[in-house]
Amino acid sequence: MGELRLMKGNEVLAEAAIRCGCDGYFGYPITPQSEVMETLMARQPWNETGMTVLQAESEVASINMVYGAAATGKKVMTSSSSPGISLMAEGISYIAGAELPCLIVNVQRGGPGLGTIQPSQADYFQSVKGGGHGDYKMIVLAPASVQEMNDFVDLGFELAFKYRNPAMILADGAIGQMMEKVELADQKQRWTKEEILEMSSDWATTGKTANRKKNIVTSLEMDSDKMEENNRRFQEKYRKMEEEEVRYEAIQCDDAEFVIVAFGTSARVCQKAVEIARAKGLKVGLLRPITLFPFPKKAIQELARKAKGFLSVEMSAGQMVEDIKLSVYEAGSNARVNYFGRMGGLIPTPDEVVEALEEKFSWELSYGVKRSY
Amino acid sequence: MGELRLMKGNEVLAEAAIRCGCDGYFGYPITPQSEVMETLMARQPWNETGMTVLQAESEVASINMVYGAAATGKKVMTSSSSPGISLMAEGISYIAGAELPCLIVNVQRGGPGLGTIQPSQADYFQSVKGGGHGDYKMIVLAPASVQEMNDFVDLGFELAFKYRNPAMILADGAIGQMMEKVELADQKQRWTKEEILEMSSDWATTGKTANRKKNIVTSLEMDSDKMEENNRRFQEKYRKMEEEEVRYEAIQCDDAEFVIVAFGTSARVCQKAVEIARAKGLKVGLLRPITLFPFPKKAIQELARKAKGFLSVEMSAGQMVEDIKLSVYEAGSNARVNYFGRMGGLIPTPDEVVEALEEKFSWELSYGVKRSY
Amino acid sequence: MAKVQGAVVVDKEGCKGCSLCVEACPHDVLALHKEVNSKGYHYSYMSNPDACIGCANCGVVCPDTCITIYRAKAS
Amino acid sequence: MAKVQGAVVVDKEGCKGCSLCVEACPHDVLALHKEVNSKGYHYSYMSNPDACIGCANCGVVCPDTCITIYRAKAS
Amino acid sequence: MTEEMIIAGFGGQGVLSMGKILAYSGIMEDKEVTWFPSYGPEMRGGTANVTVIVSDTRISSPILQEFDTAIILNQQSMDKFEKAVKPGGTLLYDPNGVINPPTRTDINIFKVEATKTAVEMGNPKVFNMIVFGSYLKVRPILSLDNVEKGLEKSLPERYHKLIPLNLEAIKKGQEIVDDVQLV
Amino acid sequence: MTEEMIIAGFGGQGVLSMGKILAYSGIMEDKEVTWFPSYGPEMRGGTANVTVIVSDTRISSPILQEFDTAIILNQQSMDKFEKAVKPGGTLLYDPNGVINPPTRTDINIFKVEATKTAVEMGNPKVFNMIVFGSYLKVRPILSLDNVEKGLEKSLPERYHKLIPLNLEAIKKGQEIVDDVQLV
Amino acid sequence: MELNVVTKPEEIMDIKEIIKPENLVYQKSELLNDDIMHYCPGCSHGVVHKILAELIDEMGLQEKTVGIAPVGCAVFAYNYIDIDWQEAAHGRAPAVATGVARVNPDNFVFTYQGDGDLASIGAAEIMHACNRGENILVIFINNGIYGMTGGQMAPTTLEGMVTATTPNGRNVDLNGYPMKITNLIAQLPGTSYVTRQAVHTAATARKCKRSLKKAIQNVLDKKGTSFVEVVSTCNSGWKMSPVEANKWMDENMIPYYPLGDLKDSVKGEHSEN
Amino acid sequence: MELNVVTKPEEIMDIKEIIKPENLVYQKSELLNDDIMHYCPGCSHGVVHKILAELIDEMGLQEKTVGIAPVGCAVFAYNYIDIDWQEAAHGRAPAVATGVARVNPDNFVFTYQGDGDLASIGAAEIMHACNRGENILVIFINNGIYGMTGGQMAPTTLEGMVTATTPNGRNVDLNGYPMKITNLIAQLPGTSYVTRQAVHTAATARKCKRSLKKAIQNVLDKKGTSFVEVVSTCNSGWKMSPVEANKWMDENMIPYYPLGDLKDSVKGEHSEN
Ligand SMILES: Cc1ncc(C[n+]2csc(CCOP(=O)(O)OP(=O)(O)O)c2C)c(N)n1
Ligand SMILES: Cc1ncc(C[n+]2csc(CCOP(=O)(O)OP(=O)(O)O)c2C)c(N)n1
Ligand code: SF4
Ligand code: SF4
Ligand code: SF4
Ligand code: SF4
Ligand code: SF4
Ligand code: SF4
Ligand SMILES: [Mg+2]
Ligand SMILES: [Mg+2]
Repeated sequence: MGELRLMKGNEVLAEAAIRCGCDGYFGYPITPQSEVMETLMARQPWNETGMTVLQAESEVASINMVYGAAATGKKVMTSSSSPGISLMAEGISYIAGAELPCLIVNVQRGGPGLGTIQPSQADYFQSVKGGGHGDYKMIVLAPASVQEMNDFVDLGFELAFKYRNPAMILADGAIGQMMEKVELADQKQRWTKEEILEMSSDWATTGKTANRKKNIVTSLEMDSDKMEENNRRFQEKYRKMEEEEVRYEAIQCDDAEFVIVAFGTSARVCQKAVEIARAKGLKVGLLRPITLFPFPKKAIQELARKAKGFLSVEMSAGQMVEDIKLSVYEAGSNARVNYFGRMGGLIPTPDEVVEALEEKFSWELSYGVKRSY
Repeated sequence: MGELRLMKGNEVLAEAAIRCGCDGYFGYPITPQSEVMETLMARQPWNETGMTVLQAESEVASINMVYGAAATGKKVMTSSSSPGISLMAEGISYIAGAELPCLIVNVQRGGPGLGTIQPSQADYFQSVKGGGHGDYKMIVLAPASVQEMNDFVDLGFELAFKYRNPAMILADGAIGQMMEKVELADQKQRWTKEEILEMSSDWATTGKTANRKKNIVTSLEMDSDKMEENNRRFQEKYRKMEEEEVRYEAIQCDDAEFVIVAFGTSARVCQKAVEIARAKGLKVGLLRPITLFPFPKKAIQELARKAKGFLSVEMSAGQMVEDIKLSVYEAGSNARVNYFGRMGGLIPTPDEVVEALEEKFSWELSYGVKRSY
Repeated sequence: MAKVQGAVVVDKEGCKGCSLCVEACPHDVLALHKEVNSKGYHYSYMSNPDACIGCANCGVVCPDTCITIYRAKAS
Repeated sequence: MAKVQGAVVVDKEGCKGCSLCVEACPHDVLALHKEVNSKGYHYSYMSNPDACIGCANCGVVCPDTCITIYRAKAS
Repeated sequence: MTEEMIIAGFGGQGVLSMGKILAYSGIMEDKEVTWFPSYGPEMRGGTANVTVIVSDTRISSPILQEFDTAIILNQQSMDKFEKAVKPGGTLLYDPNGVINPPTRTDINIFKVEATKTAVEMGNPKVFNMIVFGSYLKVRPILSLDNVEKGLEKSLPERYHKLIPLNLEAIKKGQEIVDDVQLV
Repeated sequence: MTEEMIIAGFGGQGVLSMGKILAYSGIMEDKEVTWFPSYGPEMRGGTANVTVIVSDTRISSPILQEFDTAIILNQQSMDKFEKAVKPGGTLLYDPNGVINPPTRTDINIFKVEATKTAVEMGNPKVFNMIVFGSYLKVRPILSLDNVEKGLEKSLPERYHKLIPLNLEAIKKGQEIVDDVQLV
Repeated sequence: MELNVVTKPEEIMDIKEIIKPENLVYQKSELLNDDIMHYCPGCSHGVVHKILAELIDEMGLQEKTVGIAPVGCAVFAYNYIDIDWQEAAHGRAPAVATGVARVNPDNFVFTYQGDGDLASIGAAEIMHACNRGENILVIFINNGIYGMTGGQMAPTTLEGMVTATTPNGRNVDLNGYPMKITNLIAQLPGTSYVTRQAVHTAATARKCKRSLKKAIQNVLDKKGTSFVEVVSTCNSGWKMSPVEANKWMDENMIPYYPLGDLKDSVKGEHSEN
Repeated sequence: MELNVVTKPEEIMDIKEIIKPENLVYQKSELLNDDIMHYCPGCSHGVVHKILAELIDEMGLQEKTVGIAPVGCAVFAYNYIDIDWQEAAHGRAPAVATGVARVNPDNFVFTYQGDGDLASIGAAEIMHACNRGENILVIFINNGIYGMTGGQMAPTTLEGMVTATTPNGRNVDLNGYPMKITNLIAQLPGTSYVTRQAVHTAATARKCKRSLKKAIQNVLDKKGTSFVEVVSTCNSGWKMSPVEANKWMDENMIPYYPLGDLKDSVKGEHSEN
């Protein structure tokens, strides 16, 4: 068993980065995630593993530094919070278009605009539908505990490199600021130059040698036929992710008549809501998407066969609820999908969730059958 | 009848801005929309109407200039193309969060990344789901002709001021570069200082006078309860738009067994596809959303009662198709929704569209009945 | 030559006890009180009022604009 | 003193007829041909080859690196 | 009446402005028009083409794969667009710059020595108007009156003095166009 | 066993670190823990609070509205959290800074003169450890051994020399806590 | 407002006799409202706010003024001075101010920005607004740190200075050099008056007020961009008492960022170097 | 490659005798491939590409080099020089180069940027990369215009110069002043060598090559940022012939942007002004 620590989500991101052999971090301070860089700077990993840590002049610069460093085949990452992630939209689109692997962490706060520094999940659309221009997808991981903040750094890099695609950890201020017990991984070695060449010499800008053609990292293609081909290749990749990389947790779903769907901090709250609802005799389960893209469509479709309804609980005005509806629709099911959420930095309470469930599905609860729209 | 001209979509944006009494334009060159600013600079409206035109140092600066000028109650706009719009994500979120009216034009090109300068519609998600952080919506107008490029400038401002919300014209390189006959509106006067005070003195930063409290334009609210209230107010506004502002065009939909849904340039292509399909004896209609947000959900739901299927035709990997599916799902209909599209700067051809329709709905076409998933 | 004398009034509740006025006073008029205001700050007060010349230095440096200053000539 | 003589070879298809080499030549060796290459450009050529001293000025200023230069001493 | 056409050639040949004058003339004749150019990074020369549609009724797609008429002014464009003319349609070309002349037998092919004629007229710039004249001869969809109005509308005021010259070139083009009879 | 608690007071009172030591001690006792602070713009002083949960089983929501125990160290926090204690729960407070003492009769209320005692001990910094001691007395959910281990883990090496002092303060706190009997 | 009137009977004039309206020599500007500012005790922001409020009041500019608040500790400046305000995105205040000034050339528009805001994320916007010579006033609070977010390194952080992101002191090899952005700004022909001031003593604060007055007058006279840097303390970020912070600033910041006018000319003049 | 060998029998040496491998004095660098560059005839970009390719070749740096292409006409630079390349977002090349150089300090990293890219949208990134003293070479092609997008005004566009967005000439009151960004860069202590060169004549091109060589050597010696501005033409954007453009540049651009070294020192030196 690895080392046990009590750590903040933000701190553990830094620690996990060092331990998984990350080569570089580029970031810019913003509440509620500044501890990521602060922890790294205090840890001085450049002395230990050789990892680079740099405070960039802005989020725009950060993401472009990530682009540059990632294009050399190295493991690099950045982190920020909502407004800062918006500033990265162009850069993320470039990274996706140039098919570079990297890890981006969004410790969300409430928007729009400067909004609030309190936790939120209102960047779901931005993360899974594409905040930047063009057809691209990031792999989006939603941790619900400090342990997952730790684990998803390594996982994020693994998936990013497997698909040569940016991966995002979509956390929020609560998970970033919260401390929990976390089991740290052992220190991995950073990749050697040889290992990088072996993995990435067909695309990474490691310096052109006599035995290969020059590598060009670009997202530009003026020939529309070729650009369409690129896009089709990306779409193929995203479909493959949908087939192979879906991750979720199902809690008490086996006999569930109503399924709460929630991720991250909301999922923690909803776990308690399930306990309360069960205590009241309601057959309620929780489906917790871990990958937001690829979305656990099949799991929902499976549940939709029996469930009378779904309740999407979000710290937003209702975003993931659309993906649940799409899943249910594509399953040809008519199970109702409702939404309950809080905004502005507020976190729903378990009691509120149970109340919302009872209210929104009062019809089903009274008549004991499904109701379609 | 107003003056008739043969103009490019981009040129007419400039002309319409001047004629509708726009106070300021701030932008940065990018293909395929640079003619907007170039036309304005050649027209020198500052001599004529007093309108300001400024080439900003970047898109980030442009959108923040728009923020500043819009916050004084004036009619201001910017235009760009996909990568430039991505750079505006933070600014747009601020504008929505501060509830400022303004007009943003996106003459889309193919992405992701630098991509291509050829036309695309792959920024649909970015425009309607929110490219920036937080829960906000823009009013999104999709012109399908140069005439609509003209008309939607005035309409965009009207809606923006009605709701104190950013409005976007989501065009593409084809409409921007294309010339058509256009009937120009007559020159409107720019609003006078008095008119602005009358309309906006409860929020605009026109200079604090003795007879009112200071006005503060901000998107910041550290008190989460208040920030949630703000968000609820925004959501209320968006719901009102959904009720009152939906615009679309239905072509040969009355007896349609299959409805093609397409906007902008694709819709032009699909109009021809409908002609071809009808000539073949297929009962095909075209629903052309004019407002992408608010999406013409009800119109689709109405059609879903009779139609056997919908085909979303997009210059993207399939984005609007999700909104069609959501609409159909919420209607409790099981009509199938398919997608056909081209990417990378390519425009689908009418023949391709008809082919795709026949292929994707071959089951329905053979058996003559609806098929559910 | 008429003696110029000053006096200051500190907004006790507004004062954050930063001590900048105390430092700025050329005549050691001010000091922080040993008691705290409702915010928990040791507020500034004239511990040596006679010495005040009403130069306003204290007021000028106070970040929270807590000090009002008066000056009069002893007749 | 042995006479230094030069000669240049212009890549006719690569030449875009910009005339910069013509301008740069100190001895008026080069000119644009009245015919065009397959891209439609009037390409550069040695209209006065004897005068060439092989100084390479033309090569240095050519944006499209179309000029190869040789120099020899007359024995 | 709907005329769907493409005009294609090198960047400097006035392809886009010929299309524009054509479209403006259409407007003068109270028709619907669209003009859709190929566009790319600016200032590189290379090929340029424009799709022009003139119609009595609302125009659906401004982007086409098949054309009633193709006006072709260099070899690359010939390679690309000869096959895109509808059977029974019209192809007009200037042999200057076209090494391999068109070979289709199911369309009407016309040749116009516009480059040469323009040089003869002492003004290479009117090249495109000569071509335009030839086009109007073989596809008389617009009256010359309206073409003159179209010229007026599409040229900036300061170039209006050139209108007579342009009309002359159009007339010249009408005269010199050659019907090419393939087997 | 699940203990859901809130510790609330002024920024400088060591609220967050008391919670951290508590949580670390829980880990030493092989329990699950969460520690969730209020956070705001830094460096402004003002109130601070932290929700700590210690449990034998996996912890669901780290954010709570009701608590088994509330440790309250200033008036604002009293106003906010007295009502959030579950019936039958525990409220511990330092009367210093609390002008209106708690009034609920359905909970167990304890008073600790920690500010005063800390000054008496000659070290205002151990204030929070005195409170912690009192808490451990009235809610003995953790062994003192594991608290010592928790201290070791949560304090940086360079502060380990202060552990005996902290333990002394904890013991002091255990001694001085007062059961408040309301009506 | 509860007044803490300390009286002490003496043979000299009774204090009560001095505290009379006719003897008033210094008081809070009417443009400053009674909300207690959220700034830490001793923070320089408060002093600059006060001076600014006084000048807007004294110069009769309330109705003409639009202030642009930054993202930084001064984000809430809009709560304290009784004028119309806009809150700009981080670093973008100069672009926001440009927007205002261009469509409302008769307004007096100023930005109020910290060193992270102005010199780091907003470097392009400030350079270009000044280069265009936008007719605005820029107030630049250089406290060598990111106060708002908890004391991270700013571009102006001194070599060796400890911050949350330079826990062992700023290492110029890793983090680059403290940036004298005001020196660069002074060279842009769009600026007319560029000065560096401080407010840590009564004398510097008074001088700063005179400079700001001149800067405002220049904007009113449409001379181009006026730029006033105020070398400031952030005692919280620096982890010092306010008094120590002033002293440290005097001994460390001011030698590197020397006070005084860097430029006093008319728009359009190049200062070659 | 079709060679246009023009022969003319004379009493002097036969040209065929001169054109022999042993007499070769100037030829295309091996690092330049045979693709015809997409640049307009006479564009300065080609000359700079050529010099750069020659130096990378001559200095044996191909395996160490990572080039960062901009968004601008030089976006396709990666097609022509046979080294590894990355294509950066508009203006962000210095950040991209920073990313590369920080994780691969043994590489030789350079950016190649136009004036729109570097001085307008990318002003913050260039200032900060240079301020940090990133160990990179920056090649700055100042042609006073946005070539790629069709000839709009750049920050360096001269007063009165006609562009697509200043159809009546740049009016400094509306559009601000031509920005001498290299002068500002020279003052950042992170830069070691800052110079302004040209390539419009054989002499300037040769001198430019020497400067670039020194700049590269500085980077190899880890002296900090080297910055080489090349005052260039964009004959298409300027609407002149290439020869006219060279002349116009000589008469108009160079007087405003005089050639020569602006700084030749070691990283860390402040040039006070
Ligand atoms: C886009 C964006 N990035 C980062 C932040 C976080 N942030 C808020 S204030 C600030 C810096 C404040 O420092 P400074 O400008 O020096 O002002 P000070 O607080 O020191 O007065 C930062 C990085 C943000 N709000 N938005
Ligand atoms: C974010 C973004 N904004 C704008 C553009 C459009 N654009 C492409 S190149 C360019 C400017 C090119 O000018 P310069 O950097 O001077 O290079 P040159 O072409 O003159 O060599 C612009 C504005 C873009 N591609 N991306
Ligand atoms: S007015 Fe002058 S003398 Fe009086 S207390 Fe203030 S600083 Fe001291
Ligand atoms: S300067 Fe102001 S806030 Fe500070 S101690 Fe003096 S009166 Fe109080
Ligand atoms: S080598 Fe010198 S002399 Fe010969 S053609 Fe070239 S420039 Fe002229
Ligand atoms: S410089 Fe080069 S491209 Fe230009 S004319 Fe001479 S050979 Fe041709
Ligand atoms: S953190 Fe620093 S800058 Fe911010 S209010 Fe406190 S002292 Fe002032
Ligand atoms: S547009 Fe200008 S910079 Fe671009 S290739 Fe042509 S001449 Fe060169
Ligand atoms: Mg600061
Ligand atoms: Mg340029």
